[in-house]
Amino acid sequence: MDFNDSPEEAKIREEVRAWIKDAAAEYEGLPAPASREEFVARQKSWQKKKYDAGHAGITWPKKFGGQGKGPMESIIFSQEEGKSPAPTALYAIGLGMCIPTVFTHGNQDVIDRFVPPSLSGEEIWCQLFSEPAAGSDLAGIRTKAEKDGSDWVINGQKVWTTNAHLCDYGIIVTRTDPSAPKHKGLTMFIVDMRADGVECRPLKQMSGGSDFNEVFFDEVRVPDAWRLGEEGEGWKVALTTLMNERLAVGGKPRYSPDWSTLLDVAKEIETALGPASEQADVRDQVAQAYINDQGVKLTQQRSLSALSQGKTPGPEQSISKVVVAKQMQEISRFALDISESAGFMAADEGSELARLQGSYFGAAGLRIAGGTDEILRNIIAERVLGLPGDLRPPKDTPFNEIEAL
Amino acid sequence: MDFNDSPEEAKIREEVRAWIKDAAAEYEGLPAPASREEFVARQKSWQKKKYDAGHAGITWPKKFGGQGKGPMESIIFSQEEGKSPAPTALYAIGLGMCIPTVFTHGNQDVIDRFVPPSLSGEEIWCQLFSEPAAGSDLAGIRTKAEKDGSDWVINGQKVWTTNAHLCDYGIIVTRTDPSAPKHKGLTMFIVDMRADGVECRPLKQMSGGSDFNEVFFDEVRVPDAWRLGEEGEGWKVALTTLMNERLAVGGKPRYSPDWSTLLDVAKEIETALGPASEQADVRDQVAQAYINDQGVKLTQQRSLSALSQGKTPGPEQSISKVVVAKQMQEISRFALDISESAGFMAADEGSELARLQGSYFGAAGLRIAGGTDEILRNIIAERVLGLPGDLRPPKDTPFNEIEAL
Amino acid sequence: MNFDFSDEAREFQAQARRFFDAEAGPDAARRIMDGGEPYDKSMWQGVVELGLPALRVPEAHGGVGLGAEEACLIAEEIGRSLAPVPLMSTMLFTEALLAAGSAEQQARWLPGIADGSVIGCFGWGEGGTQVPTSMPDTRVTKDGLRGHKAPVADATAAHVAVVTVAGDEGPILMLVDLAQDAAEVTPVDVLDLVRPHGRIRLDNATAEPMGDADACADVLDKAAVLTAFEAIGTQDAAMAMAVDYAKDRVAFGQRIGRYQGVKHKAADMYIKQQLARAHAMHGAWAFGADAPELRQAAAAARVASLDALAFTAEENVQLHGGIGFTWESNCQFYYRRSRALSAALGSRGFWSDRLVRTLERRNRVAA
Amino acid sequence: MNFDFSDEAREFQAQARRFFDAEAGPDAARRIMDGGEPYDKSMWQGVVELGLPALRVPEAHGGVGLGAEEACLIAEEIGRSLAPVPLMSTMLFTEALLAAGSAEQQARWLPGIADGSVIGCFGWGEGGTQVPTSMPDTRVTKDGLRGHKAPVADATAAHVAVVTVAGDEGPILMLVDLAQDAAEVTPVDVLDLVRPHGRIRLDNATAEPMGDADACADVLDKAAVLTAFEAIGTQDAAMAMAVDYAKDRVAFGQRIGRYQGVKHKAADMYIKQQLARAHAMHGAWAFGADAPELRQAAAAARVASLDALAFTAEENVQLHGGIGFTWESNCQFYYRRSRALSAALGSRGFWSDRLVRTLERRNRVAA
Repeated sequence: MDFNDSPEEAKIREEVRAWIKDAAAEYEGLPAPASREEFVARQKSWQKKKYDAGHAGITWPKKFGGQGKGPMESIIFSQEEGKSPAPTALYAIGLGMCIPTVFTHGNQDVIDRFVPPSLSGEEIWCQLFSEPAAGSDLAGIRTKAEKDGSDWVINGQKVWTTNAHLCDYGIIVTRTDPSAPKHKGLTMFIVDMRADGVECRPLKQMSGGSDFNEVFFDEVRVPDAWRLGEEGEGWKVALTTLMNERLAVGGKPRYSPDWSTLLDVAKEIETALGPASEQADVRDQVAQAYINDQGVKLTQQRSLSALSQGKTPGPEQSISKVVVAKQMQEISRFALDISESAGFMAADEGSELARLQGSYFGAAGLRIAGGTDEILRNIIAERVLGLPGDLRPPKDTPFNEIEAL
Repeated sequence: MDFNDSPEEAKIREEVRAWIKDAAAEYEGLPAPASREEFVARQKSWQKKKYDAGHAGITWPKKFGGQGKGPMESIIFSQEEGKSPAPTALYAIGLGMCIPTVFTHGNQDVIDRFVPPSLSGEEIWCQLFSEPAAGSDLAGIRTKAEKDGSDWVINGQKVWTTNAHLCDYGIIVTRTDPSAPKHKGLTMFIVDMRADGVECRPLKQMSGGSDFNEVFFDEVRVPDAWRLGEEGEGWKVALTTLMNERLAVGGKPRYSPDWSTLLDVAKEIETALGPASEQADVRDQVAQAYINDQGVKLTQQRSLSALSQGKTPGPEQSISKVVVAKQMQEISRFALDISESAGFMAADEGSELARLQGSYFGAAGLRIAGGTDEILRNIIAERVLGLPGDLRPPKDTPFNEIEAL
Repeated sequence: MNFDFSDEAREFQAQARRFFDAEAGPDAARRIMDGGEPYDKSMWQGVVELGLPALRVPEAHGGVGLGAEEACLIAEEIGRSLAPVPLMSTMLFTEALLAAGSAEQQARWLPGIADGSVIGCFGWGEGGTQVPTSMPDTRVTKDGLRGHKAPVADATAAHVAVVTVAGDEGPILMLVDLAQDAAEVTPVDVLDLVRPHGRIRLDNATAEPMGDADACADVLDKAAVLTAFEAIGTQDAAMAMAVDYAKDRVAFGQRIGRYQGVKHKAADMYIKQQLARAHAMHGAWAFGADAPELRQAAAAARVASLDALAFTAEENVQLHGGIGFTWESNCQFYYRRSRALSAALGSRGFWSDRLVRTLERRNRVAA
Repeated sequence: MNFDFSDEAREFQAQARRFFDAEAGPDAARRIMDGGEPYDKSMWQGVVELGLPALRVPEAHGGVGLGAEEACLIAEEIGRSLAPVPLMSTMLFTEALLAAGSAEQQARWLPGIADGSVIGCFGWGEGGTQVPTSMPDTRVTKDGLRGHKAPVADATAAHVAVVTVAGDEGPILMLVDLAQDAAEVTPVDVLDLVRPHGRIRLDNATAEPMGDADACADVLDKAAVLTAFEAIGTQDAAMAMAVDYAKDRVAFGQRIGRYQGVKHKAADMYIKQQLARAHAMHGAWAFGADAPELRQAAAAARVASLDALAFTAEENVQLHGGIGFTWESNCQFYYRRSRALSAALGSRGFWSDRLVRTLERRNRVAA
């Protein structure tokens, strides 16, 4: 075993680090963007630099403008990029999920039209899958697309779309045949987010923040040429998109607290028996936090190691989110509890208590986003351990005849 | 609110206590029975005394030899009996579940034949419901009963029968029509446990003890006159039996440890930071144990209070076993853990560690017996909270056509 | 025996519940959350007309003179309805006054409580961490009472406060008329957006001694029992919301309530509630009967009820999925209130240790 | 990077697994449980022929000279198969000898370990509670070593023991040849019926000093890593048993594996195993690389692996229902072994505190 880079990896990291150091220097210590425009402009400038220097689409095939390199190159680049001040918030979904779907399932014209400007960062993409009635059961999609000449007309609503209001285009899953079985009647399209009839509304979270949008589609026209995959194949296409999502090694949000946060907070708390950090119940929580968070990190190392060795990672990766999200809720609640009054009063920006308060709300969302704890446990039990699926109504029932049992 | 007896209750308790004091005096400080015969004889002698003094079948209708009194009279008697040295182990199932089923569903001859000698303690009864393939899913019974003239011929196997080897008679649920739907093809009978073809084998538990039997039926003949309820009505009949079981206020086994056991054990354990009983993690477990055990006791008080007021107890009673069994496993494991070497070496009879070791095994059984944690949660969710049942195959499928999904 | 509330108490509760069902609930909560009002004044009028503040005030002082049982059941309804009125705070103030106040103090304040013209509040916390029985920084100087209390629920609405103050054998209680410049009350932001909290800055304020350390500990127990009932009411509302959604929401062609993953969560909510209820009722009995069991019952009721509430508030969001995480969903009210009640009277660790100490004392006495 | 076991190590593991699949498993365990033998002698022969005891012994002493990785993977297979042979004890003895033994001591004992003629054991506990790093009662007197060690796994089968003894800065290690009257070994009854334990009574026994307090602590960490792999192996076997049953058992017309109540339990078994595995692998790396992370990795691996095993052993019974609670069911082996491994090297509380102390030290250094 060896936690260090292989010689080749070390060499790659060296080059990448050197390039990022210069290229990202200008973002060092910048104040937060004053306007949405400034935010977007800053993001675009960084993506353009990467594009020009040949650091964009690292794992993509050359014919789509990618670098045709392996996953380790890409991972090393993101690791170094993550340590730098470079602004990297807007392209993960577009380049990570949308465009790979476009060049896998779109026709040549579509590829030529959309891939280059996306990779260079000129155009920003979002993913339009979830709906109020299609969350865990994603195939329950109701947004309609009806054929009208050589166009499709889209009506319906999507939710939990990240940055929809900043995006130029999106990929959208629609129901094109309600009389077909649930998974068969879906079709995916590219949609122009600036088109008439598209309305983005910020979706306010329980925490008060608004990181997502609701997007409403009212008679929105899309040319048939923008279809991704065959009519009725939308579910298969969506699965490839989601598979790309899964490849993105899911970890702990940066802001989330860890064992040392709890230890620091507890050190400041005097109990009848001395500082809280010396109490066995607190120490037990600290240990549990280390075991869960560090255990997930090490599990991710196992996957990276496999990639580094040119092997396919094992299923162990599937535990990450379900462990991290609940742990985040536990440690936040516990730390706020022992902080008593102070944990309940809105804490100062940037303080550890503020981080814990934010995480207590954030965790409630993280336990749901991208697969609830319950769905993820089902997936582990069924795909990894091979247990049979939940008993469900017959798969071949036409969507518009499915009745709730 | 008032935790004391009402004047009438106090009067009843006074009388009962006085009678028990004399009647049970002879059992004071007796050594454990030397033989099975002595054990049975002692049990019978006590039941006979109760019968002769009019303390048997307290809540039964007078016409069946009962006292026709209310539940409080019965509860007060058991409470006082429980505090006395009186031997009360053999009749709970027979008089609590079997005979009420007999006099509710049996014909007059059967009632005249079986009820009096059971109440007087001459004859001991067991209940023959569970089977290897019919546990949580009790209606999955496979033991066959086939009509042969005016008799029925029983073949099959029952498990988890308490004291079967000491019993004279039992009530047994059999499948008489395999082509009927699962719940429709069952019929209940009285069976003579001494009859040819009945074989009782002790069922050894993981703990090493043997509190139960397996009972095998090989061509055992039962007269049709011993049928309880109509042919095919066995499920309904069984439900009345089980309802009687539920009425028996289920609590914590006497031997099971509680918060004070943990506290006592922890006092003796020196850790780097002083006695374990002073450590916050231990104290937290002690508090949790008190909250669970005492919470269940108080919840039972609520039910008793309702009975005392002539009201029907609420559904809160349904939490008892699921809380008690898991708590028993938690506290035992925790106490054995902190006891380290000592907790792992077979402890001396009667010591607190021995009790904890016994409970760690006993709890594993208690979490299953009479409804698993999972079944009990289903019952609470469905019957108390009104949630819909698990999705299941159609109810009207003939039993012999049900295929495992 | 009769381990249940009297029919009269139940009827009183039913009245209050009918009122709150009509007047309070999430919509009323949202009005306070969005508007800047410290509380809902018209609802307060209704509450006064129902005689809720007067509930525990002796008839001699113009009150209804009811017992602890009624107070507990009203606390449960406040918890269930999230009613944005300073009733809970006024009730805690009233209990302190009844348990530890002098005849003069009672004569001075109880009539106003009874007719609704006086709103009281209760100040434990001091900004940072504050174990209720540990020594507060607030202390009596030759010039008056100095220190600050925060967060104090409903302080911005209150006319008078009972606060904990450093005493010789631990914290004691003092009475502070807030109609003085030396007692400045300013709002503080807290996680609960429906129950406004304030900071009371005491700058040589005039204050009257009220109860010694023992009285303070006794009042703490009674406050814990009332808060436990409030927590159970809130938990019950969150559980009902979760159960209703599980009966209705469809995923994969069936109502999600059919999945054991959902069903067993709901059962756990119920189990935790029943355990909390049993201890809270035990506390209500000990409270009303002045029984020595009060201390252990109060501690057990508090720990059990807050555990039930935290679990239910969190899993109610979880069970709703994405929609439960939105601002528009009512899930947030329970999620936030659970924080408020946990912080109110000291941490879980303090109370579970207090419970065990009481049990140890009981064991020693028994031995 | 390469955070995985080498293909050679995996192949070595696969060999051992094939052997144990064929020779060990529940039936072999039952033979020991029912018969009075301290271990399965013919299986031991096979183990020796496979070179398992020789695994870590340097070639100079007639061994195979493999690394920590291989030892960890063999420990996992011992855990999985419950193999009733004193291999784990001999491996722990060997690690102590390699880490803390003198050249003479190694020369004296390692060849016998390598050829299977010597069985070693490891004595921490002293009957009552015994935190591994707290001071043992066993001590050196002018006449020799006095005290007793119990329960010691495989002591009744062993020729030689490493025991902890009171030293100036904490427990130290000493080597005791059991072929002396002053070191009497008697069987002790324990909850695990497949791995016999004994009591070593030291009555002025001849003993050689072996390692100081630091060496003792280091050996404890290595033992914890090996035991973590053993626990993971046992947990994996229990999980496999549970999952197989859930795929097969039918209730209410469907396989119980379809119910989320069962499915989510199984998922939790897997999740807990993966967390334990990650830390155990981290420990294996630190062990082999003599990295400073060994202490924290060992503690995390121990706590996580024993939590995973206890949960899985308990829920494996639960998921089997009545049949799982019978003597005939194999569930009991995992339920009992989980107790053995938890008691072996000190309580959960000791190890989680040890983990946090190490993290605190790391923080101080970083700061």
